Amino acid sequence: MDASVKEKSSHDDHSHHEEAFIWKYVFSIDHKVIGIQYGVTALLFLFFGFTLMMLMRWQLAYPGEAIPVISGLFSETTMPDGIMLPEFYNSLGAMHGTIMVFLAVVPLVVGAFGNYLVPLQVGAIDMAFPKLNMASYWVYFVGGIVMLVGFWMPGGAANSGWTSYPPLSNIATTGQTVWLLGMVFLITSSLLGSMNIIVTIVQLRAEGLTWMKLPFFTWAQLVTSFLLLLAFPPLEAAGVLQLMDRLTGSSFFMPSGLVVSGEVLDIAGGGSPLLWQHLFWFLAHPEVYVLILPALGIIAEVIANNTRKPLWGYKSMVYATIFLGFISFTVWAHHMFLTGMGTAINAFFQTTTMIISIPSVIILTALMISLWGGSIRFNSAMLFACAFLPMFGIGGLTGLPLGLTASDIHLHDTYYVIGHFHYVVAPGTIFAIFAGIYYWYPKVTGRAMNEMLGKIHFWLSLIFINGIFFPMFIQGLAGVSRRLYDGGASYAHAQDYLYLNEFMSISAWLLALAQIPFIINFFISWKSGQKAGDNHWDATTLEWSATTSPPLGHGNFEVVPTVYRGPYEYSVPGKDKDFTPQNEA
Amino acid sequence: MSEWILQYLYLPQDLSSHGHELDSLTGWVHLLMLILFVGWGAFYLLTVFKFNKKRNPSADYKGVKTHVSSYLEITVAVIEAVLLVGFSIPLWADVVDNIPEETAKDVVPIRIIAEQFAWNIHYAGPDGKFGRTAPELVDLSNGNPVGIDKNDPNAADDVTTVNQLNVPMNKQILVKLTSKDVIHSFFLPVMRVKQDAIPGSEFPLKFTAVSKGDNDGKYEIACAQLCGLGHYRMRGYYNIMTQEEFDAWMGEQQELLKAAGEDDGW
Amino acid sequence: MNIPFTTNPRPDTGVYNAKLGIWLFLASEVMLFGALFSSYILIRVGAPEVGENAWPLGSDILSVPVAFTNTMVLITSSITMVMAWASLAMKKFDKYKMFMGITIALGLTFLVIKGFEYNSKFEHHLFPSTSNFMAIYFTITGLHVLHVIGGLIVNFYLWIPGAKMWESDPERFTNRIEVAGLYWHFVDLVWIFLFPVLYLL
Amino acid sequence: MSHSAEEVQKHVKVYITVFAALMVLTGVTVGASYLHLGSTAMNITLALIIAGIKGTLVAGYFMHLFTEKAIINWTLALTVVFFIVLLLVPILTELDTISLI
Ligand code: HEA
Ligand code: HEA
Ligand code: CUA
Ligand SMILES: [Cu+2]
Repeated sequence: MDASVKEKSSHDDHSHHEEAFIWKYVFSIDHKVIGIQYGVTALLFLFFGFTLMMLMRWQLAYPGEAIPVISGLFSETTMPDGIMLPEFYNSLGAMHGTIMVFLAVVPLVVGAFGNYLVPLQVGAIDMAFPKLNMASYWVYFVGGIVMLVGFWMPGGAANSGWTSYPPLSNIATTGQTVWLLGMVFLITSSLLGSMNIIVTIVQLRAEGLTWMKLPFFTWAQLVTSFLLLLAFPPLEAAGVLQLMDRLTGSSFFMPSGLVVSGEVLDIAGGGSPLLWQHLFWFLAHPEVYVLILPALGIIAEVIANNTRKPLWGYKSMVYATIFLGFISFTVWAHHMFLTGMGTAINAFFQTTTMIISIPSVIILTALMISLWGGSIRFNSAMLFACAFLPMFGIGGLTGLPLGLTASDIHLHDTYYVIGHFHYVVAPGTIFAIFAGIYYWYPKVTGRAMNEMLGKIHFWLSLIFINGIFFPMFIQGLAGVSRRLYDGGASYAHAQDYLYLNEFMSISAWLLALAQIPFIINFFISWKSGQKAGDNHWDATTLEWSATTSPPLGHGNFEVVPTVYRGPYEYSVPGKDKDFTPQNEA
Repeated sequence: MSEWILQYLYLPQDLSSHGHELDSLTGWVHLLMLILFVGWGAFYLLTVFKFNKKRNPSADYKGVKTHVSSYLEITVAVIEAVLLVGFSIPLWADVVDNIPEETAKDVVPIRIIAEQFAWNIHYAGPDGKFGRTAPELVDLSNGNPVGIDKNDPNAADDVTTVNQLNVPMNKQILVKLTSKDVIHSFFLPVMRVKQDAIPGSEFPLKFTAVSKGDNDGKYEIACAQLCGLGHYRMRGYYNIMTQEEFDAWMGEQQELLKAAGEDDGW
Repeated sequence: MNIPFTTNPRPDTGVYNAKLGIWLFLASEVMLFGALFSSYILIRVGAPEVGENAWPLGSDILSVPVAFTNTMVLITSSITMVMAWASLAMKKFDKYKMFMGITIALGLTFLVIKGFEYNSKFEHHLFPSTSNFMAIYFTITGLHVLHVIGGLIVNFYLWIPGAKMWESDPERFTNRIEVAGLYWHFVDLVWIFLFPVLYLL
Repeated sequence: MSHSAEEVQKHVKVYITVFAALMVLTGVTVGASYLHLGSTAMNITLALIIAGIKGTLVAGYFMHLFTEKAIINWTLALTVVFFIVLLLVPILTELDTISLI
């Protein structure tokens, strides 16, 4: 219903007079402006999530020592005399995870890249429902603010992990309620956004742009949107149930006979703590593919462009992506292997988990083989894309021992898991995001970023990020649990590996310093970067070859393009240019 | 081969009867990962070296023409299938099936009730039967952390400890695991045991210690699931004893119980 | 430039944008209510056979006649909704006004009856904290009520202020009614399952 | 769907028939709940079958699914698959645990 009410296109009502600032830049319904809004907001959240993590890393490296210099910034209830309290550590962990996943990475890869690029790549003049698009951004924005408000609640922000397992989260402080409310907003925003992307791709494709001519990035966005559309609602339902538990005293997730601090809880009981886990992971496993698929899409575009040759195995990549999306709905309980599953269910979930690794291998292999025979230009975007491959490789491969229950027994909930998923999200997705920013910056701003600064940013980031995450595998194998306020200092079996904590923390702070060239580059180039032409990278997809840089305010294209060929016609034998745009007759 | 790679994997010592098999799976998987990573890595490095713009000014439209990669993918799938069907599924079945009877010979039943932030351990005592417990009866100040109904005849010889798990060597230990409040996870690194303790359900768990290891039997119980602000210090002690040591300790506990019983007459 | 296929279907897919949009939205709604039904089943299967936590029979606690009436009301509002769309398709705007008016009235009736029902539960001290049955009852029906309210707001908009579009762009207005109708029928459809599951079993 | 006036006229007849069927089936649901079919499971099954028929009527006729375009039916088919996964697996999990109680 809202779809039809809000869809009304604005271009006709506004095209003849100057738009007021507020309509043009704040409540804009132009997908490009919304994309930029998403991008900037999410980068700020990324920065914030990073900051939270740096505080945690202080505590992990030097447990119980007062934090220098900035200790005055914190209140008595979080860091008295600069010494972090366990409650605050837990809040930081939960909020770091939540912010990174739901407020930084998803909004970046779907909200920013998806919003900005999908209509351009399919040759559409805007999203199918521009007003819904605006609503999606603002709902996200409100959700973000609500999440942050949690830090000022009595008892601090949510502190039961980003997974919020009840009963712990049910009896947690008010911050948890705020977290749940925030999640409801974020989920709604994602739903609106994903509907919009699907309809745009299905309905607004330019003439001649058949399915197998879509850029891989657009394919990735399409599958991702389906994941968001169908996996998010169960978490919304779970959120509603937990809100009921917390606000009305129901006991969906509370079994009978709970004794907290020696007192029997006065509740009806009869609920199931595992119900939450099922609903949460029903979302959260597809969610991890939401984090990685668009990233793979970005990488594919950058690689095709900079190797100057078509992607190898484009079709099998597309089929693998669809299959991956499909099967990602059937693996969720691999996060719950140790919750008391029987053999049958267990065998089922570890089998699907092994199956799901195959399409990932196919995609990765195709990308790697695409490099062979290329004429590779190593610009900043390509460097990040190239590093992505082995980094995602490490992250993905370490998923295998976690996916086999017998080896997961020892590794579950240790730093091995933390290492596994950070390799896929940080040097994986975050690197892909960097690649995407360097690559599309000229399109968005009309200016290119500085290559020198970009390369410094790349090499330093690559070194330090491995310095943070590789030692985690060692700690994890040694049996150091995750989410430990003291980083394992009180456990005998962790003693031999504690020295790594300091090493990882220092790497993390150096990684922060390594971002300075990027931040400078990002802002300086906006106004004074080298001017870029419409097709700065000699690319073939529509966003480069049929639009201006930056794209026109209204309607994106001077002439709505018609598509004649596949997305990656580089170095076609017999042509004098080494690229043949999709819209070239 | 799997032994070879295990040397480099930093796993803690394994003192259990079943851990060896789990570890060898871990070893095999890591071996597979290593081979894949090194193989692909070599190809990758070669490619980025060989095909940069200087060395190869014009790209090849077709690129790789063979289908070797498909065979490779199939091989990966087959190896994964072998690890899955040959190792992981049967190993897991071995872990969760054939849970022994509480009363069976050579089985030591122990109830473990996790709470924020301690491990309450409840031994059945010489009669091998647990007394009735109920949440209302939990009384921390009176030394009854698990809520044993002291009027139940089976309860008379029940021993409870907090954060101290003593087990005899070479006997099958049957742990019945639950929690009073939130979800915890019972983790014995040297035993290769980990199981979530979920309030409202009781899960069986079996293991056998076969050696005292390098640390003379003294190890730790870790909590592996975030359970609140004290999660990081929810540590218990785990003591592997010989049968004689265990019997002696149990005897001592029975004496103490009798003495206490004479004092307040329950 | 206007966004294409807002009114006429795209030839190769055969649908206009909003129709695909609403169906995607409904697909996500299916998963939302599906998750709640799934929770209901899990909790019910896990409930003990006897004792104070045993699962009650819905009809012992809830009023079947009231819910029966409400089911009839909602089903009737579904047919009037589809008639409203059919009237527009036959270019009979007056009839559209009438049918849409009835639909809204029936929707409101549903809410009023539901209000009385909730109220009588509260008077008998039945709250979500009373038992898991009451909790799931309040959660699912509450969410359903929110959906009804949302639908009513849209329908009302299309009944009075939004109906101006009939003059300027009748085709598109008819589409809007179709889309609003799809949503409204879905809300009805959810209720069709809620009624036996909560009240009768 | 093209909706010429005559066609819609025909549809209206169908709508009214469907409406009548829905009303009757609602009555049947209530009636059936008073039957004792031996076990709760049987009663639940019967009630869900009737609700299923009613749902199909609403979706098929009021929401035009019977004559809808392939793309929409495919989307829904996909949703239904995931919906079934969502419904089944928590139940299976409940049945296949190693729990003692
Ligand atoms: C982007 C995110 C992302 C991705 C892509 C993945 C991918 C995979 N994940 Fe991961 N996972 C997470 C994010 C992700 N995961 C998160 C966030 C958690 C923890 C949540 C929490 O508890 O808080 C988690 C936890 C997690 C667990 C639970 C562990 C536990 O708690 O005990 C498991 C278990 O099965 C698992 C398995 C897998 C598997 C099998 C894959 C597979 O899809 C991987 C397939 C990929 C490959 C097999 C690599 C193939 C490539 C090569 C071989 C090429 C090599 C290349 C070169 C050398 C150039 N993951
Ligand atoms: C997408 C998800 C994501 C990302 C990207 C990250 C990134 C990082 N994470 Fe995080 N993490 C999680 C998701 C993520 N994490 C989750 C889900 C958990 C589990 C929480 C829980 O237990 O509940 C977790 C937990 C977690 C822990 C474990 C805590 C514990 O168990 O006690 C640690 C410890 O070191 C950690 C560290 C890091 C580090 C060093 C990074 C670094 O890689 C960060 C790198 C970041 C950058 C390089 C950003 C640079 C960008 C900018 C500076 C922006 C510039 C701005 C403009 C231009 C405007 N994370
Ligand atoms: Cu108990 Cu963590
Ligand atoms: Cu997963």
